[in-house]
Amino acid sequence: MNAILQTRDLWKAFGGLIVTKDVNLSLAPGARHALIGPNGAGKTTLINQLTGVLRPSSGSVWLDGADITRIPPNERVYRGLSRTFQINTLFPRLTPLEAVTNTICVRERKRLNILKRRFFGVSRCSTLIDEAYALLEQLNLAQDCLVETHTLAYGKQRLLEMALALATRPKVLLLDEPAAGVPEGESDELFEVLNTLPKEISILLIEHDMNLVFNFADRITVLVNGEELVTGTPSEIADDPRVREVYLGKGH
Amino acid sequence: MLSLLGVLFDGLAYGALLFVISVGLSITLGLMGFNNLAHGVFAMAGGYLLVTLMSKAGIGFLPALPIVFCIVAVGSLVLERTLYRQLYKSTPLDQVLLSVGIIFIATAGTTFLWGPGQQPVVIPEWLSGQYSVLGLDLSRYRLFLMAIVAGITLALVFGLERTRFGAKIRASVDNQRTAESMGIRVERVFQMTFALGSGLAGLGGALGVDVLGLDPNFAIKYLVYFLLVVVVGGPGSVFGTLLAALLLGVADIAGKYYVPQLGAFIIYAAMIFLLLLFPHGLLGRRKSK
Amino acid sequence: MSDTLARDSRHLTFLRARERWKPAEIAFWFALVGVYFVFPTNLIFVSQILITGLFALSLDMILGYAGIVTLGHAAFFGIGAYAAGLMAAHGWHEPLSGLLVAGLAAGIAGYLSSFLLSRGGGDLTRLMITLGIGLLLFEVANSATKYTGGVDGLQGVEVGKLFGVFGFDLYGKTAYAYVLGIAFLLFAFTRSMMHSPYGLALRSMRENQTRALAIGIPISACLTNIYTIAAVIAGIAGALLTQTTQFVGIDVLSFQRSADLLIILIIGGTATLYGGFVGAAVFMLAQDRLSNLNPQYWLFWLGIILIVMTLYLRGGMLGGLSRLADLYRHWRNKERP
Amino acid sequence: MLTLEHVYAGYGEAIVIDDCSLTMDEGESIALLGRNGVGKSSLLLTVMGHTKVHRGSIRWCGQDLVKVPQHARARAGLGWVPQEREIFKSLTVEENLTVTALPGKWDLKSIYALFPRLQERRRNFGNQLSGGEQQMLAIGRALMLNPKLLLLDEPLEGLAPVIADELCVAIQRMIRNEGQSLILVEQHVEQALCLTHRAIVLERGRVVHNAQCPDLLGNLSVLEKWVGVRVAHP
Amino acid sequence: MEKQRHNLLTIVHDVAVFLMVMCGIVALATDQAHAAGDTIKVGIITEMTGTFADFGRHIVGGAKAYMKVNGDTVAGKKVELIIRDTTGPVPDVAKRLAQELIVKDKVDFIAGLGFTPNALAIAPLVTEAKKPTIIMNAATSIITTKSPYFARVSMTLPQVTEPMAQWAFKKGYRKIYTLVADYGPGHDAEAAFKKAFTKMGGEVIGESRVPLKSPEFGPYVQRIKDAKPQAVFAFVMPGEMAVAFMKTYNERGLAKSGIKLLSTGDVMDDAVQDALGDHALGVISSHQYSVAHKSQENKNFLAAYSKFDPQRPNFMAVGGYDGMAAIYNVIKQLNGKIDGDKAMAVLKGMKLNSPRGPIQIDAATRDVVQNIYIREVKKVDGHYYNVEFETFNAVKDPGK
Repeated sequence: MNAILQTRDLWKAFGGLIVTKDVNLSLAPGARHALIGPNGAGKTTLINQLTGVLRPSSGSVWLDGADITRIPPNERVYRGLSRTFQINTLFPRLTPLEAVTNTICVRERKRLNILKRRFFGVSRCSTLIDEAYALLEQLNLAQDCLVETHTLAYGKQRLLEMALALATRPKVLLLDEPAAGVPEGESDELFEVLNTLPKEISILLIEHDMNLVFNFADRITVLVNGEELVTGTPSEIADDPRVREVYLGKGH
Repeated sequence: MLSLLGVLFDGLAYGALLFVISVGLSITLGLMGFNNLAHGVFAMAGGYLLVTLMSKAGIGFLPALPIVFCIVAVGSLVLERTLYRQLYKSTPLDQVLLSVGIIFIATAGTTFLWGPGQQPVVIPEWLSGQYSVLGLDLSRYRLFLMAIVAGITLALVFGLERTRFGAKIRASVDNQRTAESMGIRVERVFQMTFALGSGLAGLGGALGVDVLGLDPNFAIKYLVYFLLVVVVGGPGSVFGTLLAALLLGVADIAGKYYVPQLGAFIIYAAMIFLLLLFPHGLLGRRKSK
Repeated sequence: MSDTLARDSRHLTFLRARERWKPAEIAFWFALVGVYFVFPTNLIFVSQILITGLFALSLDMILGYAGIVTLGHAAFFGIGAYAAGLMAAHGWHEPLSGLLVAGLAAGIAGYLSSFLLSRGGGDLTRLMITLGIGLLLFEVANSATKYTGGVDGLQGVEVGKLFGVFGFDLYGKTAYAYVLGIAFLLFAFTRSMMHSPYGLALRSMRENQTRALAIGIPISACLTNIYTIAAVIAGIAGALLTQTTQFVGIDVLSFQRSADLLIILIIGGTATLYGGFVGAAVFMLAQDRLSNLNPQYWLFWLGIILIVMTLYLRGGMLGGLSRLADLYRHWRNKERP
Repeated sequence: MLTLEHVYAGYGEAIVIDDCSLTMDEGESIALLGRNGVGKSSLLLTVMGHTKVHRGSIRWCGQDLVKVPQHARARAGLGWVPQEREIFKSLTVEENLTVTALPGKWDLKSIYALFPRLQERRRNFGNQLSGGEQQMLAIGRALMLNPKLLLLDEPLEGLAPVIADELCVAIQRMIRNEGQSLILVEQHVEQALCLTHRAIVLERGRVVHNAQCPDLLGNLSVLEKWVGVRVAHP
Repeated sequence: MEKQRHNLLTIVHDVAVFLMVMCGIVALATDQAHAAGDTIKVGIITEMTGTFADFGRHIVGGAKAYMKVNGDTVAGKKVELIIRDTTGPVPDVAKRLAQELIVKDKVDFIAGLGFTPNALAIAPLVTEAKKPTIIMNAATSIITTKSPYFARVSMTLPQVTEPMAQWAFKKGYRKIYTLVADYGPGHDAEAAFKKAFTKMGGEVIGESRVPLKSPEFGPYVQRIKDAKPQAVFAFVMPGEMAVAFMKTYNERGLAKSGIKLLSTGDVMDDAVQDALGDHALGVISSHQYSVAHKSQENKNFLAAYSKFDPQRPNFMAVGGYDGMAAIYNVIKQLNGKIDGDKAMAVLKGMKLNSPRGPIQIDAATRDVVQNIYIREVKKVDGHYYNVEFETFNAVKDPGK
């Protein structure tokens, strides 16, 4: 198996409540994988176990051939697993440039010497800043990169979510409803960006917007009540009677 | 054996005292989530009211207690409307700063009105001295305190668990948004809760005067004790506060009796230890959204 | 926007401008040098303000930059004060090495106690744990009369000449220069650290812990780290007080000192670097002036100030002023559409 | 009775209700359909005043609802059954029902008649109930307000089929026998359509389809487009 | 545009910081020394706010009472008090205040000093500036050894403690338990009592130290009760600690089980007698001053003091009163020309007729020599008083 991200028999229970039941997810390198399912299916819990915020009751998580089940969240980021949040989780009083530069500096911390890391101004790390700026430019944020984040339009903030995740140079990117709350007019920019993400990055997308899911994903997993109902190509999923039942109610 | 029982009694009585002066804070802090460090101000107000009622108005000790409770509760509503309400949604730091400001003003005001000295309080004859039961000497005032604590605990538990108003408080605390949508005026409920907590603080202050003394620095001097009991017990839980108060009381008294050299350390050490074991308090409720 | 070069360097210029010493900052420190010549009779007072300001700066590092509320910060101040005092009382009179040892002692204490804080629980739990540690330490110093002098204070603190040349005099001239020098060095150290990538990471951590973790910042390690550094600076501030007063009172460890410090910092404004100094100056000047006018009731006025501040001037003096600046900016923009 | 005109609403800056308009009359029952995350629950939250209304108007029985404080909406005749049920966990079943009750035809007796299970468990605390019981309790609690309009947010979700059926019967009784006006948000399309008079389909925060239920039941392919998994284009 | 905005913001911010600094400088400048005229300035360093505000109130009240009785002009010079607040035992503040009084206000005397650490901290300063300094309250023996410019008119702890031990032994007590507050003065009292009592052949059968911040005396008093001594010698802080101790002592019926309570006058503070109420009846204490002392001087003092303060004065007020008396004496003798060394020469051996009785400043140690009275708490005309019934004449500080 050369999966880049994999879960093996992942199981999570809070007391008697089972929220993740034997999930075996597998992402091939460069995958565009979508995770869908009704409310309360356990998608967020699954993400939290992948990123390490929650520890699974049993089972394991593998990244690029290594078991990362017991590795703390920040170390997982260092190894190339990054995520965005469904609800904007940003640094309101930092400018986008500072936020992204910060992320890059954290990524490069082992390569910076102590003086640069601790005592010299951020501006001394000009190559890193240039990289941050380039990334912001790529995400159409260059114009707004010097104002505090909380003043940005909502759609721009969604893009910054993405920028922060990309700045860690992830091997695997978890996108948690990237289009949530973006009004009609502002969403095109976002979809455009999603389509131009480099192929080396494998992506796991959680999304309710079926347009987006079916346009973007090459594989889809349907999660119901913490259990993997089915995994397949978009057309397989669309035709699967069980999926229709979940989404349309019984009797179909 | 007898001394052990004696120490236990003393510890419980001390715990009762800690409970009486802290339970009001447990309510405002735990149920409303307001970091009201000025709790001691209401307690102090209770103490001074008691002293004034008894010496100037000639009202007896027992009848003065409910009057103190009512006046402090009503008085606190004024502060709630003018100052506290504006900071309900603020950061804890702002709340702390506001309440510290109130403490300072109250301290200076009390010095101005009553002078910096200790205030005398004369508790009735029948409450001073000790009963001797089977060779065990039990202080009458401590017994009285314990009875009051039992009364307050029962009243609070009954009030919170059995009345419609209590149900409204619990509903508001459980889920403010839903409570609001079901027609509960959460703001009004919290106002009443605040008055209740402050009234209890006043009552606790009045009851504590005899043991703790009373001077303008009361509010700041015992602040640590209020916080200690409430935080260890888990804010918002009446039983938690009671448990913490009794536990700390017994630990402190037993420590001072058996290892007097460590007298001052025990209560703080016990607090740190308990907080490391139970970061949310003994019976703490985590705030729901 | 045809000039690509200009546009590209704009972001770098922006960051550099943030890090550069502003004219007012330079004026601030030069003004303090000026005090030496203009107000020779007030030097002790100003040096005590500076010491308190430095102490507040160290609190700012953990409260303003790392977001930990503490009511036991005087513990480190006191450890530093006693470390320097004990050395000086037992025959080692050289001041600079005293500072070093004090900083080291406080740093070790800070490092060890930081682990008690990384446990769960909210602000209130942390507040009580720090408070508890502070109170315990006070009781230790109070009981160990033999070593600390208890409430009577540590006697026999003799501080030698600075660089073997400048003795500490009645007018506090040497003391002032010494305190100003050390305060400036530590301030510059802190300032550069707060503008470094590390400082940026700290700021981001305070803004949003969840995201900070998600971009790979090792949060608990960072907290331990900054807590230790803050303890070192607090310890050095304590040692400065010892050396300039040539006496250690047990009040260096008191709850009052921690609580006043918190008020000072909030009055000045958190996470501003200068907030501590401004707050210390405002608080101590107000205390001095108001209590001279009306010693018994100056607390009343302080209380009024605090309440007005929380209701109308959030973010402290500096915060309020920068909001005024915002208003002004807004008004200017309206004037010239 | 309830009119929404060009409402834009959301949480803070995020917009989830995007130019939404709808009208409903007294005695009517509406099924609110649409995929996950299209703003169905948010629409109910908007009616209850829990979102920020950026633009547009909401009128309720002739009065401007946006200005009515949240706690007064219950008294004005709105009963809400939240998606997460949000039972007051430190109240008993009976307290949950009575704590906010308003006088009217629904009282403890009639609620217990509607949900006999609740009577059996009336001394239990909110957090000791099963999902189905919680759902019944949430509905009962809202009914005790004797609302003119009941807002039900996914009442059948996550319930065992037997319980779901029981609830369906209860909802049906409310509509048919009591003439209760209600808005029902539901993922189980067919069941919802069987229960209510009219259906509204939401997509990205706006109304995209509005029809009588029997019509829709006869023409499910229309629904497939908006509610199903398959997307219109390849 | 952005840049412009940012610049503007920083400029306004900078201006603000600058203004703040200017304000500070102005505030500093406003209190430059007032023009010195034909006045003698006395700087009083004491506690005016905080937990110990009572100290300052009494000391300043006493000093003012003396000026009320004797007029504010002496040897043609007007005497002016400059009062500075230390807020409590905070030596760095005390030292700063002393320095400012010396260099800025150019005072002729320093006085007050409620706490030992405050007094110790200013010792090097007054030595360097040669300022005669009158200790009006602080009571640790060593204070006067720390500067040749210190003279004390209050008392020392061993001075009042030793007579208590002697009296107790004389009355036939042999087994005594000591209970002291766990801080410096408490430790001193414990040592002084123990030393004096065991030297005579008595026995201290138990010792307890009570933390300062303890509202609960139960366990300590219980230990005493269990140890069954003939008497207990107690030294705690006046104020709520004393009140709490007395109450517990009575509540637990120690008096009834025949355990006599002995104490020093600090605990039986006149000012808190009424707060103690019946609890203190019958307590024996040793001290230099009681409000009930019968003399004309005391009557004058009480009458003058009541003009400033409706509450009763205590020994601290007498300290303030006598301190001013000493200062007036010096001014008179030096005819208004104050010089540190000359002033000290006058102070050494000075005799004063105090409200507490005759006192003298020891020529060798500059410490006070005075009568120590043994008193019992009695109720007279509805108020509680320490009624003196035995006198130890001209007691010196045994600590030196």
